Amino acid sequence: MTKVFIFSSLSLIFVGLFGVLTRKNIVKILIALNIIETGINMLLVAFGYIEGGITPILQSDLSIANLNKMVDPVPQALVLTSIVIGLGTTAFALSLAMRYKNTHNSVSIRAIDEEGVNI
Amino acid sequence: MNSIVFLVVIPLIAAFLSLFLESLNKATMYIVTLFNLIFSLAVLMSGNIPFNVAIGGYRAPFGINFVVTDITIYFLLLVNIAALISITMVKNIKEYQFYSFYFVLLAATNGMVLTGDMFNFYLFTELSTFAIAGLVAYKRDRLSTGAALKFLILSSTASLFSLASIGLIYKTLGTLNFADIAVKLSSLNQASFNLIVILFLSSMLVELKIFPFNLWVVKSYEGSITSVNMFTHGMLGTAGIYGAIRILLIVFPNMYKTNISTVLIILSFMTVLIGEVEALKEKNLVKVLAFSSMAQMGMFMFGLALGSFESIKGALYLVVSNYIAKMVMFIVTKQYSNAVDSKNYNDMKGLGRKYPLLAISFTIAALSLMGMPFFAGFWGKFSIVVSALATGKLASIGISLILIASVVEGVYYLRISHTFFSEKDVNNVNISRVYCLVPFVLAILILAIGIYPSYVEQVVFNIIDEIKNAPDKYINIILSLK
Amino acid sequence: MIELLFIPLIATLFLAIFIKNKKVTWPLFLAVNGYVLYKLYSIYGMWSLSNKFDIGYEILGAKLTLGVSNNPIGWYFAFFSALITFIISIFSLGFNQKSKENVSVIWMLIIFSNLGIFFAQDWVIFFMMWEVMGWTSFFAITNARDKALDGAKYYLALSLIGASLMLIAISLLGAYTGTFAITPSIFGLIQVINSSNKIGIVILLLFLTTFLIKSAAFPFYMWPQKVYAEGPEDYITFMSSVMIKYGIYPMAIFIVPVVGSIDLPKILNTGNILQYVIGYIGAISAVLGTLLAIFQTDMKKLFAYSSVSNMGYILLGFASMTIVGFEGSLFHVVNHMILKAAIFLTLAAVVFRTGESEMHKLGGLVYRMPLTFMTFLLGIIAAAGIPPLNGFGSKWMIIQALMSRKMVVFAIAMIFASTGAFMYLFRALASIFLGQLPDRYKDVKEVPLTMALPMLIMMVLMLLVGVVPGVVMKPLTSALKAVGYNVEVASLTVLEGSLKNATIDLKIVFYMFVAGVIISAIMYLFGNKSETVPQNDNYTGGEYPEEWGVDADRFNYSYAFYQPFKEMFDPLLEAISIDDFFASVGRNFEYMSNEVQALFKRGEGAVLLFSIGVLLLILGGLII
Amino acid sequence: MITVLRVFLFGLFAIFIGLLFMGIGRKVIARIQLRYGPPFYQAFIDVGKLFSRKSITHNFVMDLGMVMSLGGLLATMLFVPIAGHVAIKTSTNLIVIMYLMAIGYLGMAMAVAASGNPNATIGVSRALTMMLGYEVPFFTVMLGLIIFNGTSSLELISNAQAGSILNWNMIKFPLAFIAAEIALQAMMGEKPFDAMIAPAEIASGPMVELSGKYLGLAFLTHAVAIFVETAIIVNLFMGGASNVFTFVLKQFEIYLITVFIEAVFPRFKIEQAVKFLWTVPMGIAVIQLILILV
Repeated sequence: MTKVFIFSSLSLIFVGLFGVLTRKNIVKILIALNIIETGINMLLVAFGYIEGGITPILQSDLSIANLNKMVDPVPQALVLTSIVIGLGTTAFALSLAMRYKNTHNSVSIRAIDEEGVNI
Repeated sequence: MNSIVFLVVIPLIAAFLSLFLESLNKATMYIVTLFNLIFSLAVLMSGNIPFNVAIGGYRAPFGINFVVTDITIYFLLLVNIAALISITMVKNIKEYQFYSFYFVLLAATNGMVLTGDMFNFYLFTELSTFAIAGLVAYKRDRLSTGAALKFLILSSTASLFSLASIGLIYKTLGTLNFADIAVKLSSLNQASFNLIVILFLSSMLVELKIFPFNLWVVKSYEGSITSVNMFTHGMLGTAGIYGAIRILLIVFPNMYKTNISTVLIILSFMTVLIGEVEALKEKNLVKVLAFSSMAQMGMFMFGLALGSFESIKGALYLVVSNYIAKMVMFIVTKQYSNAVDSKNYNDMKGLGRKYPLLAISFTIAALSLMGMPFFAGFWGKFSIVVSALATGKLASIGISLILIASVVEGVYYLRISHTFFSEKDVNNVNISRVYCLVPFVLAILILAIGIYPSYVEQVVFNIIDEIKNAPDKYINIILSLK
Repeated sequence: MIELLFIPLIATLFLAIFIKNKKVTWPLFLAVNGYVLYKLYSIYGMWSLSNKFDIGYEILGAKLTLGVSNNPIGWYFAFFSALITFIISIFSLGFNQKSKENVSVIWMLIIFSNLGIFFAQDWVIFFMMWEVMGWTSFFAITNARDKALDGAKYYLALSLIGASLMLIAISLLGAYTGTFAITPSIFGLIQVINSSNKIGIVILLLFLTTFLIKSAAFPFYMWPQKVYAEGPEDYITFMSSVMIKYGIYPMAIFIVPVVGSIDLPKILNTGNILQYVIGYIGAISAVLGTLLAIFQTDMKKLFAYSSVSNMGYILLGFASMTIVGFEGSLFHVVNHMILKAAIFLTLAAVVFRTGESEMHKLGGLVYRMPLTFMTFLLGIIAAAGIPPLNGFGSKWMIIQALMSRKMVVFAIAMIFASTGAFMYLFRALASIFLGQLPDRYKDVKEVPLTMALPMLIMMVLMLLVGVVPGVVMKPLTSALKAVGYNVEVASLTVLEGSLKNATIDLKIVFYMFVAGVIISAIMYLFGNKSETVPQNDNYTGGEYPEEWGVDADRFNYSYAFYQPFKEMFDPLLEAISIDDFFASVGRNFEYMSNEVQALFKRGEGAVLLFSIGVLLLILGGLII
Repeated sequence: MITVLRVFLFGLFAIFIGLLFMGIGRKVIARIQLRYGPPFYQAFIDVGKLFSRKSITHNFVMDLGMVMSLGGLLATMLFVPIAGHVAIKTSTNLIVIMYLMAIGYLGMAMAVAASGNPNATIGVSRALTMMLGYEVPFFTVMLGLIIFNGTSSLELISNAQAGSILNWNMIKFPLAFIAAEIALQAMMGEKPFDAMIAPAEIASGPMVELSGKYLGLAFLTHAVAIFVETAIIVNLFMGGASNVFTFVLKQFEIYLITVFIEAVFPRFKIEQAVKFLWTVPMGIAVIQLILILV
């Protein structure tokens, strides 16, 4: 089960990387970035996952008895943080992309832009 | 010393407040920056160094902690001084976004220097790049928007890599604390260690402007206003250097036993070569500075990658020299380019005659970057050359190439200086004399370090000492905390 | 001792403050030079003077202390440099009346570095001073004028390359011999080389290259002509006479002792390989410098190449590795200082009055500037190495040394160069001062007193050193003796050669010359009297061309002076143009610059390149 | 006082012998060309005539240069041992002699260049080019002899050949002698190496603007030059002489060879001359030098 997680997350990362490298549309690039991020988040969760594990909450005697079967909670905390960060980045990047569209009349990252503006 | 957290918290609060303060923003900016500076100075003076602050009371390997050691406090000071000098360049800015981003940047860079936790470090890095992207985009024109967007895409890709690396560290070592990682690292097998270091480095090198991770540099320097350039250089750059020193030398010292250091040597001298060669033909002064700062970082990285204490010492001298010199150059560039309304240095003819202090400061800074004797940069260059030649063939070839590149650097910098002094009528130009004073004082500082490096030597010695005796001076402080 | 360095530094500050005020700067400049000269004079013989500074910097595991100390050979160089500089600074007083720029600040800084080089006790301070000289020269040459930028850039690039090589050499030297101090490092390096360590030779060659760059020897012979052509004339005088010797000084104190006492394979039992390397560099510089000087049309370029050729002589003297050759070379250093200063002062005077430095556009200036002409005449006689003026004694000693070591190729090269020297020297004389005066220079006047005085001093110096070489040879030989060479202190007028019965008394040579001139003058007075007539009278037989409706044309033979000779050498000179090589290097750098910049201009490849970088890292880390 | 007198007498002697040679040379050439020719003392008559004429000058450099020219050559002459006699006791150093000789040429060149006539300047430029042409092979020859004898004193080299005729360097080093002879031809400016005079081309080159006593001084300079150059060759290759008479006779033999060559050869262009001098005599001299060295 963990392996499935790891492989699917890795494939997500590579799909995303492919998108970032090959797409020219800025929005598509940002989507691809988000795909990578999802992949990595999944990877982190997978790292903390234990086959047949239980929730890491000390609520009952059973959970105290099976401490070593508990899923590691730290990666999940990390993932939560990184999702927030990703959200922020994406939002900011999208707002920049809008301005990019206004200034360049294009959403292609190859829009011939900055040169020639300098005096 | 739990109050050390204020260094991060107060700017963050200010970032919030700045949405409402409107015209008071500028004052707040000065107050907060001065607070950070004075606070860090007070920490330096207090004599309590080193100490460790566990956030929320969680003991070191388990919770997030802030560590203050010699290295930390020096870099903290560098970051905050850079902040103070940079904000003197801020004029006529009304938009709250700028201030908000600035406070975030201040908090993030302070946090980067203070933190003792890998994931926290990643967070602060992400936050600082975020802030820089926002600041770069501040001008809202084609140039800055494109630059900011590209920088953002690049840096978030890079930080995803480092996130993956952090995941791997956690998976293999079960900890994210710097000190704990350093202790447990020996149990790691070679392949996973390599993978971790490579993934982490690839995000690190983006900030350190090492080729081929540095394609954002020129655009963002060109697209942003001077104070932002100085933020990028003085705050983000310095914090990045701190990260490199802390993580490469103390957390991952095993790296020097692998081939990664060889790769780093190659990349860093390529960075120097490419940076200098490109700057040769460039007419836009800001871009020249961008290329040159890439090259300087390459030189720093070269010293770091060599791994001997001699070369690290040289690298630290270079950091000091580059830190001051670039600051001087940005200020001079700003004053001059505002005066003639052009960034092409050929249009700045004759300004050096009317405002000699600025031009002389620029020249001194340039000479220091070239590694000329009697200027701060020389000691760094000297140390690096000596240790590179003792290291081996690759390093010797590398240092030869770097020296050739520094010839190119000399030629273009002195050509620019010459242009400042050449004759042209510039009567209609006006620069406030007050602004001439800051770079001149900094330039005198460069000279002072160059002629009598004893004080810097003391600081550098402390830093090296901490690196040498990392278990005593860093790791045990954190882990033995009750 | 330390005040010798300190005063120029303080003076630099003051000069910088008063830079706008010529009435203050140049007298101050003169005064400081006078002080330096006096101070140097007063410390003669006190070889134990030294100062050390601890700057609190550690290198190679030891504290670095910088030291300056009085040393005999350094004193010899420094004193005569200071003497010539002092005379030039008198000239500058008058010369800079009109000029807009003020070079005195940077110049003073160069004098400071100059003294530092000569009195450096260890390689680190030597290197520091050396680097200061490099970039200050750049500013001095451009002197804030754009037209001099190309030459200055060329010079700067070369000296930075040289300095980089030296930095590498010093680091290696420090690592292998364990010391940065100059004198111990000589013995250290000899040991390193003798224990068959290739690295020792590398160190030596790196040092040698650096010094060759500064002394404009063979592969680096291009910079003088580029620099001298455009730089401020009075500073160029300093540069061509004094500064070009800075490369010679470390060769004399470091390269020569090392090369002289290492075990290397010998060639024909006359000298080891390195000796021959130095010799061939010297010979090629001498010959090539001469040939190129013959073909120049700009007088400053002509004498720039002449300097190259003279540096060649000095190297040849070193290559002989005999005490006579060594003395001859060091003597020639001073001789060349004096005569080059004299010549360049006159050139500066010509430029000052006419604003022209192309020789074929000048002519006949002897009618207007007789004093300048006389100085120039004595200067070129000295430069040609003709007794009884200075130049001769040193050249004679070098040739003697080469002949005694049976280095025939070098001796022939030397004779070729010094005979060829007549060609370019006479060409300059004929084109600038002789021939017919162009109309536009009808109103040219003789130079003012402040400029005439140094010329007079130069004339006296040339004659004095020519007839009484002891004034230079005595300090030189006692300096060499103090350093430990096995020499006798020279007498006032007699020069000792190294062959059998080879002593010449220059006093007698002078008397003979005077006797010859007296006999000849008697003959001259014996003849019927002569009448001075204008130029055209001789052509027109006393008629006035205007009456015949024609104008009097003035013909001067001063362009393409040695055309047939030049045609002989054209193929050779085209084949070995080092200039083209360096230019192509420069072009390639700029081309590369453009190419790589394109990479950064596009920018959308950032992420792509980033990923490539990661891949490289991974591959590098895992595979290499 | 005696020294001054000696110097003066040596000078006059050299001038006398040189003029005599010139006169005889003209006669010999005339006879070779089947003319009667002037009397052998014609040169004296010419000089006398020239000195008695009024002359013109353009500026003081001309006067100065002409005096310097004769003075320089006379000074050189005082260094050359004549049958073991030197005007003042000194080491008769070959290098000194060679460099001193140059001052005479420089003076002459300066004087004629000051005359402002382009022909004269062309002549001088050719003469200097030629000088570079012949000095190199001539020095190479000298270098061989100096290395062989271990001294650069002309007197010692000359003394080393004393004794039988077989000791003469002319016999021992025939190649060197041939090279020196060719170089001497150029040194004297005789055909085929007289491109600097070339009367038909540049109107006698350097002499074009000289008149009266200036031309007379030029004549005297040439006479002394002939004396000095032949004397050097005699000292180098024919072992000097025991008395002055034999010495002059030997000098005359050398001069005659020069005159014979002069009489029958046409003129080289200047670049041809230099190329010739740098190939043929230089080649011979180098071969000789290698033979001496090995």
